[in-house]
Amino acid sequence: MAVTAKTIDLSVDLGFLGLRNPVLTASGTFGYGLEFEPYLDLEKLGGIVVKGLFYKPREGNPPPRLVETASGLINAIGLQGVGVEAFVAKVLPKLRSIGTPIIVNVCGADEDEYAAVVEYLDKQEGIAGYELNISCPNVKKEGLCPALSPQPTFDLVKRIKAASRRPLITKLSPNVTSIVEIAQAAEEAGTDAVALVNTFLAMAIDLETRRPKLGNVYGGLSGPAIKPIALRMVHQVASRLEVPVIGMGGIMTGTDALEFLVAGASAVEVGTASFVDPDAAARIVDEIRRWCEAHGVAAVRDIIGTLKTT
Amino acid sequence: MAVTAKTIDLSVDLGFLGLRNPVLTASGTFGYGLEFEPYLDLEKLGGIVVKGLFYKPREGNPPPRLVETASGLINAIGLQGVGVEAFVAKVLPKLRSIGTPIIVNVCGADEDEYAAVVEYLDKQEGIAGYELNISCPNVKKEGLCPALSPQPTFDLVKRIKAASRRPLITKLSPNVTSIVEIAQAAEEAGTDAVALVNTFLAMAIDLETRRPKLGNVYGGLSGPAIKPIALRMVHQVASRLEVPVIGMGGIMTGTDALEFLVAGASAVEVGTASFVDPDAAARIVDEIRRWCEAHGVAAVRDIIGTLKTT
Amino acid sequence: MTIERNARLREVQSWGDLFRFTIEAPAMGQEARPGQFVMVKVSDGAFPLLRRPLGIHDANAGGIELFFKVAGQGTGILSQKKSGDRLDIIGPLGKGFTISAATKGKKVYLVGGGRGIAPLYFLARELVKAGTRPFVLYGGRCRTDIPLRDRFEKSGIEFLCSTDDGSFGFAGLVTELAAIELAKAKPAMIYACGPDPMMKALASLAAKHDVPAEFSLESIMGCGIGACWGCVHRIRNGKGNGWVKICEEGPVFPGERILWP
Amino acid sequence: MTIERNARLREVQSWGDLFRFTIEAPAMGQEARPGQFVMVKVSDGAFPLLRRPLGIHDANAGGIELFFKVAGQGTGILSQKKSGDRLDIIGPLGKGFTISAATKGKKVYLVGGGRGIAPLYFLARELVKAGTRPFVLYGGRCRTDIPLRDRFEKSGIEFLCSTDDGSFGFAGLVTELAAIELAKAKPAMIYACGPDPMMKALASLAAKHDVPAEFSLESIMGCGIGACWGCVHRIRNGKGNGWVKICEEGPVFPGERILWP
Ligand SMILES: Cc1cc2nc3c(=O)[nH]c(=O)nc-3n(C[C@H](O)[C@H](O)[C@H](O)COP(=O)(O)OP(=O)(O)OC[C@H]3O[C@@H](n4cnc5c(N)ncnc54)[C@H](O)[C@@H]3O)c2cc1C
Ligand SMILES: Cc1cc2nc3c(=O)[nH]c(=O)nc-3n(C[C@H](O)[C@H](O)[C@H](O)COP(=O)(O)OP(=O)(O)OC[C@H]3O[C@@H](n4cnc5c(N)ncnc54)[C@H](O)[C@@H]3O)c2cc1C
Ligand SMILES: Cc1cc2nc3c(=O)[nH]c(=O)nc-3n(C[C@H](O)[C@H](O)[C@H](O)COP(=O)(O)O)c2cc1C
Ligand SMILES: Cc1cc2nc3c(=O)[nH]c(=O)nc-3n(C[C@H](O)[C@H](O)[C@H](O)COP(=O)(O)O)c2cc1C
Ligand code: FES
Ligand code: FES
Repeated sequence: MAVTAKTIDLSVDLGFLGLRNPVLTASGTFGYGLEFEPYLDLEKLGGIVVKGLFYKPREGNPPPRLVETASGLINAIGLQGVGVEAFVAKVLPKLRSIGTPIIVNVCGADEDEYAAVVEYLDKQEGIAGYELNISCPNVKKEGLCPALSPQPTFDLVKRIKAASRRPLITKLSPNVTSIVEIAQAAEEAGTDAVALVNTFLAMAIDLETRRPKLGNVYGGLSGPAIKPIALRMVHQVASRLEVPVIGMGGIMTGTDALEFLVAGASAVEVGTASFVDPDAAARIVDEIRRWCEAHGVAAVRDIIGTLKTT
Repeated sequence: MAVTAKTIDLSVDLGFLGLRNPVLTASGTFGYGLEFEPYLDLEKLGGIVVKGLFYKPREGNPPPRLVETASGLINAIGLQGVGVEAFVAKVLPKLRSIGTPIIVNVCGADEDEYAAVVEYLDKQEGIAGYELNISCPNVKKEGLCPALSPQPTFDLVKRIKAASRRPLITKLSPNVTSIVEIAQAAEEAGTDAVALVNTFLAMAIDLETRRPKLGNVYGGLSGPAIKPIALRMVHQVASRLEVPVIGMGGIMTGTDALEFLVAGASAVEVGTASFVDPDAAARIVDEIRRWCEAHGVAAVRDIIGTLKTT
Repeated sequence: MTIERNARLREVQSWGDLFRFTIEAPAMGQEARPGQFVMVKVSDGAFPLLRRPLGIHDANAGGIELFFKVAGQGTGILSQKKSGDRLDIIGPLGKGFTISAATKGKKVYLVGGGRGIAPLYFLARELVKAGTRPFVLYGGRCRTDIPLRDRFEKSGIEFLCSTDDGSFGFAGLVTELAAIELAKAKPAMIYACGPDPMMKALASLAAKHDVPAEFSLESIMGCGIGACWGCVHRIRNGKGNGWVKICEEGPVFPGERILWP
Repeated sequence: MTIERNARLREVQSWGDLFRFTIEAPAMGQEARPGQFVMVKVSDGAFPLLRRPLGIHDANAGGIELFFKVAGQGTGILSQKKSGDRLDIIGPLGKGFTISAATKGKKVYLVGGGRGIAPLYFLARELVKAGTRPFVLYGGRCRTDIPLRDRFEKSGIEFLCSTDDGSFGFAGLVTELAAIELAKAKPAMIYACGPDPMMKALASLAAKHDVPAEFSLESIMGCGIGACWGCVHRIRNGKGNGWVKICEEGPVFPGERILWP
């Protein structure tokens, strides 16, 4: 049977969760999802990962919070957000009705807050899983962030996995010597999947004022600039882990997304691209479908991890 | 006295070495220097850091060795080079006559080879110092590279410092969790300066063939894409170390160079920019001079580390 | 709110580093309200990455107009577009100025500094339609910085100019001109757009004279649609002083809610 | 070797995705030899970052010509330049084809596939000047892929065309045409430029017929001036088979020195 746009199977299986296609939105770049309703059909997406959620509402950092760099964007939003109670009261009911898996990006100033978020959310319906943002600085431990070393990652993942009834995706920071080591710690602690990468710690300087361009001095770099490093990390991690890998970092097109799949990702998240084009994630789904059609690929899952390195 | 292009003092002092201006060329991006003679006046440069030198000639990696990415370049040259004997016999005599400090980027497959390179070069005149490329994979220690952890860095720096009569600059890899920790290890071991950053481990994939775009699968990312991360690392290291810092990563213009100085670098190296414009380093010197003139800065060294973060 | 991927740039007019674009975008033109803005893509490649926010300078059933100053790389690239080129625009976005029935028949002041004049032309036209009498105070650095004088002239809108260097109109800051005019006659409302220091000075003038005022704020914007939380400004809420998204709740805010930096 | 930052693009001719640029660059034009190349900057920004290598299609006292195919983003941007635009070019670079006294009065074959024809026009012209008789075998996918036939026609250079689809000239690969012609008459030399598989096939044909041959190789180039070691190809040296920089020792190499992948 000829492969046509209609017969192409875009679904992927994360084991704990089947997705209609491998394209999710990246946390913090798609708001709470609903902001994008005017621009695309939310039901077209593989999944929606909402903005990082602390238990309490968060103020965030002083502006400027954004600065553009060569093919990149540095942000220092500081995880401003409404907190878990307002999320459940005001946002979740609407999100639930969409019919697309909702994944909540979970933050915490310490292990207790992370646990409090998932415990609160566990009582709600309409959430497909949690994405643990282990990059939050730990207020109790001198601002150290669990994402930077294996033991704190292991401890946090273990605790949250035990505290929750839902699938857990651990989202890794790229600011480490060995991302494989951190990913393995998360895997040993029982994570159901890993997602990578979060942003790269970066800065920009205004030469005229000799001040940092961001209110917070440092911020996180995302966008096409980081794609080659993200792709390498996804390849490294996917080659070593058993659990599925969700890849991201500078994905702007269907080609970018497919490269991450070829490198070993089972699904991808689209981040900064949604700022440039609010319908980017839906467009990328279409581009993947068209590529599969043009290349006679009947099921997109067949290309996952097919990179030939010899 | 009014600040004019003529009276501006561009010199900087690394302690062990004074430079007529803060602009050096980055290793591996300026050949052995002489390749650039048709394009710029080598005497205009603050210094020339030559291509990484092993003791033995090196084959390098199979092509493709280069791939362009968004505002970046990934290279996997594999440190092809003529080896120290040919360098001394054929290149050094010409380089010596230029009148610009020559710094040799020293490589080694293990500690012994690094030591052999500096011991051999120590017998020659006309070298201002060594830049220790600690990012070379160690053939004896399972390909581990000293640049990735403090102890091997400390050991290597200590050994080379003791083996050599010349100033030593340790060149750091950015592929680490805490570049400050590595820089401190180098400082404790007696390095005279640190240089950062080397390239970021990265990859690119050809979707059509599902093969890596580089013969070596992974390579090192350089260029404007990495500048925001490099600048952050230079700022972190310069805020914590006593020894001078030489900054680099994506410097294409005088403005870029000045930003690194403001962040705390005492000098900068120009890398990928020299591929795009063979006279980039000389142009950057001019641009720094013009900026100083326009801003009434009489001595460029006065802006080093002047970033206001509060 | 539409994404117009292929809007035809009908006409380009320019004065030095100031540009006026007339763009065919009927849906956007019909929906637009004064004080709203659009997000314009300036390049196809990844550099510059983000869209640039620009106020709606005028709108009608055929499309919209933009009026912008070259401030850096993005607006620089934009300024090189030629009539006939296609633009990729999202809008109209944000909440505009309030045109209230309470000011009907009364005089209101519109104070614009530099490129900040952009949204005030559209606003002035709509105020006239609503039966309010706009009086525009239009300030710039010098004569060539205030090229829209002709346009206000032709449209019969009452206006006064100021230049910092005195090369045209009142010699001094537009806020000084505003102070003089406020001392002469108290308007029913002040609307303003311009650099922060100008608006801050105007806010205290308005408070002093007890005139309600609205200000259009600027910020670097990641998305323009409320998704990135990058464009915040300190705004008084019911509960306290929070970082509020300019693109969503603004860019126009009443003076008493704005906490100036 | 010069950096020409501001070379005027005098004329653009195009056929589908193939473009010919005539560029004012006297110093470069006077220095250029057939087989040499230039490095062209395609964008002002950081994307695409690197210059693109293009062969010198023709040269004279006024400047140079380029002939290129849109292969991706860089050549795509380049193809949008208009007559009157300025180009930033470095060249001439590398070592060109050998025009040897030994071939004087004799016939030589020039085999070009697709965009590989670019340097062969200049070579043919110089060979004529040197008293050698060039015979060009010019292959493409189809009729529209070989637009330079007119040019060879007009210049009185002997040539034959081939197309893969048979839409013009010999139906088949240009290497098949070369095999036929080689069987008819043995030339004093073969020069070739084109895709690797074409050149590889030609190299064994040349060896079979014992005809000396030169090939112009391609590679992604970082710098074009011998500094990055990015453009290497396996070449037989005195001592062994090493990775040799194409930009410096090439791009033209004698067939017996090239190790095909
Ligand atoms: C709601 C809104 C409406 C606007 N309407 C207009 C208008 O009608 N006409 C007009 O000329 N300009 C307007 N601006 C400002 C315009 O968006 C900026 O000048 C433009 O984004 C600068 O982009 P650039 O790439 O040219 O400059 P860059 O190279 O990015 O930056 C140049 C300078 O401008 C600052 N800047 C960058 N982005 C913004 C921004 N979004 N707002 C303010 N400063 C910025 C930078 O910090 C830097 O100092 C508006 C801004 C906002 C937020
Ligand atoms: C010495 C030399 C002379 C050349 N002369 C000509 C010429 O006269 N006319 C002409 O049309 N082309 C010529 N080329 C090829 C031309 O350089 C490439 O087509 C061009 O660089 C592709 O750039 P791009 O940005 O359009 O494509 P990209 O998007 O960079 O790449 C498109 C495809 O081309 C490949 N590619 C990229 N760079 C090169 C390269 N330097 N050489 C070969 N393949 C490459 C990529 O791997 C990819 O498969 C020459 C190349 C060399 C090395
Ligand atoms: C403005 C902004 C806010 C972000 N907020 C979050 C967040 O709340 N939680 C999180 O895990 N990642 C956050 N990220 C990281 C993204 O989810 C993603 O990992 C990163 O941007 C790389 O992908 P990209 O290059 O496609 O943007 C944020 C990124 C940006 C640009
Ligand atoms: C082609 C290439 C070769 C390089 N070779 C070396 C090397 O031999 N030794 C070394 O220490 N760094 C080497 N580098 C790293 C550069 O010196 C520099 O640290 C890096 O490119 C970042 O600077 P840039 O962004 O300005 O290029 C190389 C970089 C490139 C692009
Ligand atoms: S610009 Fe993104 S939230 Fe306002
Ligand atoms: S292209 Fe740089 S050495 Fe040849």
